[in-house]
Amino acid sequence: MTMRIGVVTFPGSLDDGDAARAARIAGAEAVRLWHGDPDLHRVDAVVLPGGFSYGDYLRCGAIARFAPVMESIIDAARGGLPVLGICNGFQVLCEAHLLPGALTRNQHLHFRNRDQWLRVEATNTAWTNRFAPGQEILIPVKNGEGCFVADQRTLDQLEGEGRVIARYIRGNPNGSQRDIAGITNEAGNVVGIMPHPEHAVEALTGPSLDGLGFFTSVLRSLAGASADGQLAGGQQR
Amino acid sequence: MTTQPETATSGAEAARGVPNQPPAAAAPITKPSGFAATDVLVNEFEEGPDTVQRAAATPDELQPHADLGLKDDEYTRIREILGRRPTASELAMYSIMWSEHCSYKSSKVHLREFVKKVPKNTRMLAGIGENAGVVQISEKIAVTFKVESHNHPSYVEPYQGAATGVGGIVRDILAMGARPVAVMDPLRFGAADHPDTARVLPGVVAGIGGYGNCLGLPNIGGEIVFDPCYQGNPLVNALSIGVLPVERLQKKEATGVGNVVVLLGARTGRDGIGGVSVLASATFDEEAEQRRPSVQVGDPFMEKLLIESCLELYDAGLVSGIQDLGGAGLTCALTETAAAAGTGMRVWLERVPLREASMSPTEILASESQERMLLIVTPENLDKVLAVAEKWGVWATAIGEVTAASADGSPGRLLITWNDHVVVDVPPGSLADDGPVYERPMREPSDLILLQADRAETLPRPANAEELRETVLRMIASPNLCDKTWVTEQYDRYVLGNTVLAQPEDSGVLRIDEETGLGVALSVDGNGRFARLDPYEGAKLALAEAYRNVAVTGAEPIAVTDCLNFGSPEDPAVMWQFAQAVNGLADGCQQLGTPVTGGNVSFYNQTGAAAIHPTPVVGVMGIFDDVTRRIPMGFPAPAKAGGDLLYLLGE
Amino acid sequence: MARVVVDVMLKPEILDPQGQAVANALPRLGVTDVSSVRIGRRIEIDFAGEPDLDRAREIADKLLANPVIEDFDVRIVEDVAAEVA
Amino acid sequence: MARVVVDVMLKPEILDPQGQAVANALPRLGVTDVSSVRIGRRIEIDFAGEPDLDRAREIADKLLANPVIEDFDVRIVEDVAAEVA
Ligand SMILES: Nc1ncnc2c1ncn2[C@@H]1O[C@H](COP(=O)(O)OP(=O)(O)O)[C@@H](O)[C@H]1O
Repeated sequence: MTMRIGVVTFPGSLDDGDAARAARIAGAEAVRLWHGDPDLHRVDAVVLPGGFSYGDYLRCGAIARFAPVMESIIDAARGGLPVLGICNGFQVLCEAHLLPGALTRNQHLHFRNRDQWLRVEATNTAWTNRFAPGQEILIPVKNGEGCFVADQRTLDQLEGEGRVIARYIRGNPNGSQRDIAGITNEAGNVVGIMPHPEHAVEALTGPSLDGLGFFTSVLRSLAGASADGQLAGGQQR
Repeated sequence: MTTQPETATSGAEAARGVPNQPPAAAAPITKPSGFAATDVLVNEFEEGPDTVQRAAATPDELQPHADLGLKDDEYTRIREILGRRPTASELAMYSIMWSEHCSYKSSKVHLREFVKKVPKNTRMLAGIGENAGVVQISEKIAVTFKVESHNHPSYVEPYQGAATGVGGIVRDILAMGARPVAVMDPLRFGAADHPDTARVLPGVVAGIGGYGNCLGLPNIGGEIVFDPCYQGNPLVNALSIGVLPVERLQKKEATGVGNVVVLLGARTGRDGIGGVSVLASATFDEEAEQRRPSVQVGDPFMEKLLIESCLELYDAGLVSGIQDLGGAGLTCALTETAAAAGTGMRVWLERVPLREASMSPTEILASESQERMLLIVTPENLDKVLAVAEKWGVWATAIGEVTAASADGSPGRLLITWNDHVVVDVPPGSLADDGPVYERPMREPSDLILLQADRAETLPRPANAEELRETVLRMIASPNLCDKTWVTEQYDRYVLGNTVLAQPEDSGVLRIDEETGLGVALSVDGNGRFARLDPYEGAKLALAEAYRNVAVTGAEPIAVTDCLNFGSPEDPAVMWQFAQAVNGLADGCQQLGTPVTGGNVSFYNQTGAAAIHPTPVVGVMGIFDDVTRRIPMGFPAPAKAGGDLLYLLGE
Repeated sequence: MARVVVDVMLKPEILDPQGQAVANALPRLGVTDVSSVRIGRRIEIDFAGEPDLDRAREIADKLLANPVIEDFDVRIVEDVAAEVA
Repeated sequence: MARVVVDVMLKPEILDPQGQAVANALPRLGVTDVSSVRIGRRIEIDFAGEPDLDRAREIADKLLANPVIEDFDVRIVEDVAAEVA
């Protein structure tokens, strides 16, 4: 059966269409979820896309975190539903305390869009299992507030538990601590990443096809989960 | 203090009353803070607003028409049209609509060249005179694109000026029924090392990025040119392109007697009141600096919601007519929609949702608050329209209705009341279409002969390898030729996932249709120094450059938009440059077979008596049947490049 | 320790999209009695020696505020601990 | 009129690049005696009825500040005119 990947649209979401396209290219069915609707429509995984939810006013992701759909996503994520937050979605996950730390203003104070090299460091998550450990990938980064910060203890813990999923290499585009580009929760089902895998899924429009790995990873982990007779998180609701 | 509603609900609620009910009690008038061109009008009458009745009774009252930029004879004409003196609100409306910016009074006679010389072309669905030109690119799909200036506001407040420039052009595209899909930004600044450039450039770039990125529109190209002539008058032009199914093309006509006039989007505040007349028609002398009009602040988030609501309304077939609110606010939208249809309109101004309750009717009519659209909808559809607005959390308010043309068949009248006071009663066409038209005197600039005599051949040439090396290094280091990454990195070029080529390419290329591979290429170019030497050839060269940039990607160039940035039209030398440039562009377009589909004229780009170089900026659009066949400008990667041959084409 | 605090707020007639977005979000937190929210900047300047109000005012005017759209207020906060917990 | 003011500042251990940028620009204005500049947010909340400090504190905690990186302070400003000219 085709896996259903939900893509949330908040007011001000911008890369929702791109995330849905990436899910389709990876072989999933993309299901659009609306911020005001708490029903997750039986999706097997959720992507919180990039953009400027609620204008990114106050703090990025701060207002989106209170959307009705987020209540359901927070519950489901705690139950194991794979959730990927990209850029603004990463910010929402931090604001919702599904991931530790915070994303703050880029150290150089500018919005920056460039093709960025990353090293994938954790391949045991729902969203990165298709990569090889240490694999170097090229995907676009574009943000104004992508500088990951957390206190030393949290950073050490993330490192110690192997929860830094990707690091910037050949240049840190925003000043993120320890070059962190993405992290995961303890269970490995919730992943936040600042650069945009959904913009690297087609030869015509992206700098590479490296982004596709995130979407094919979740399909594999879902397939594995059902083969093991486990419930995929989304089906618990 | 006004109360903030949770969503559009309260706005919609308030509007649900059909526009015939008695208005609410009058709000007290208090003195607005800060300077506005309308101050002088608002505070004149303690007992209430200036009404038509009052105007008829006090024909000799002195009116500040000159302060509002109206010439004596223009004021006399207004009195003739109305058969009385205008009310304060009417006077403000005429001053706005008859300004150079809105009426094209100095350029109109020249712009006719574009229409006269328009090549035979079956692709154009809407052309000059519409919010933006529309070109059909396949059986089902059309695109609309246009470039516009926001020069003066961007000098006063670079971030907000540039941001609202993007917002304004995007609403033009939206008003045609299109989903905006990309932006471009041709820019001109003063000397790169001048301290004021350090204020203006970063602000402008951040503003364009801030607004465009937040709207989710990829930036696919532009220009950055430095020249001291732009020091006190930078040029901030913004281009947007949108895509629509052919049958979704929208009209601005306020047709259908009894149809409801709905204001959609942000609430109205004291933004840039008088901005049109003061900002667009005056130069930056000291006085203007002192009278610094309040600046418009953009809210791209609101614009994003406005875009989504409008597209949903179009797709549901709920809109009979639509017009964006640009620099001239409600005044322009009300008069243009009514004038285009020949109908009349009845508007209850107190229904307009306000940010500050103390705004006078004149201020409401003149406000340049951003992120607003005017819709004409049938009464049956009103509730559905309000529901869509509520879904997206934008205000929607029925503020008026379309009324019949006069019994004798002549166009209807625009009648506006404010708490039962009749503040406006005018023929809308007199504002929108019948503004003054000037044939300004023209004279070739007296220094042109000398300038042209100073030829490049007289410059010393590098005589040896060492000198050549130095010349090359100097050129690479020059701000006009150096890498532009500092700017382009601040713009999102990936969003929407259809950007095929963007920086550092000479054209932006977009995929338009994922299924068929249909695509477009776009380039904007201009060269003020060429145009200063020869405005006719300079305009042609700008066209040729943009045309070439599009053609070399493999696209077929099919349509043109332009932004004509010039000094004061009251200067005969500037007027001569303008006429020459228009002629050059019109001739060039005729020769190439690409029509000018729309554009914008920006006059009064000068500091004191010194005009900028005449700067026609030309945008060319081309199409691809199969966008995967686009040709990037770089050589292929070394692995694949072995044995490729290089050719030099042309003379 | 003493420091200078500069408060920068948008002029009242200028649109404040941030404040508006926050105000619109409050009902979802169950807060319905707020009539307006405006968001500005608070800038804390610590001087190496004595806090210098005139200096701070100049800095505010030239660097911290955009006088075209913002108003500012400069004051000395004697007891920092008391104002910000 | 009375209103509630919420000041939100980055925690001292969190780097403030914006404040840093201002501090770095000061010598160009001839100001050399500033030891630190920090930039935060000032949020003014007007209530429909009586200003409600507890309510404001709750809003600040849930929405206005991010406790991971920010501290906040909530207070009632009785005389608005006196604080911001
Ligand atoms: N203001 C701008 N906005 C967006 N893109 C720009 C801007 N200025 C320059 N660019 C882009 O940067 C690239 C390099 O610009 P430029 O050096 O002016 O190129 P060229 O001189 O070859 O036209 C081009 O792709 C151009 O479209």
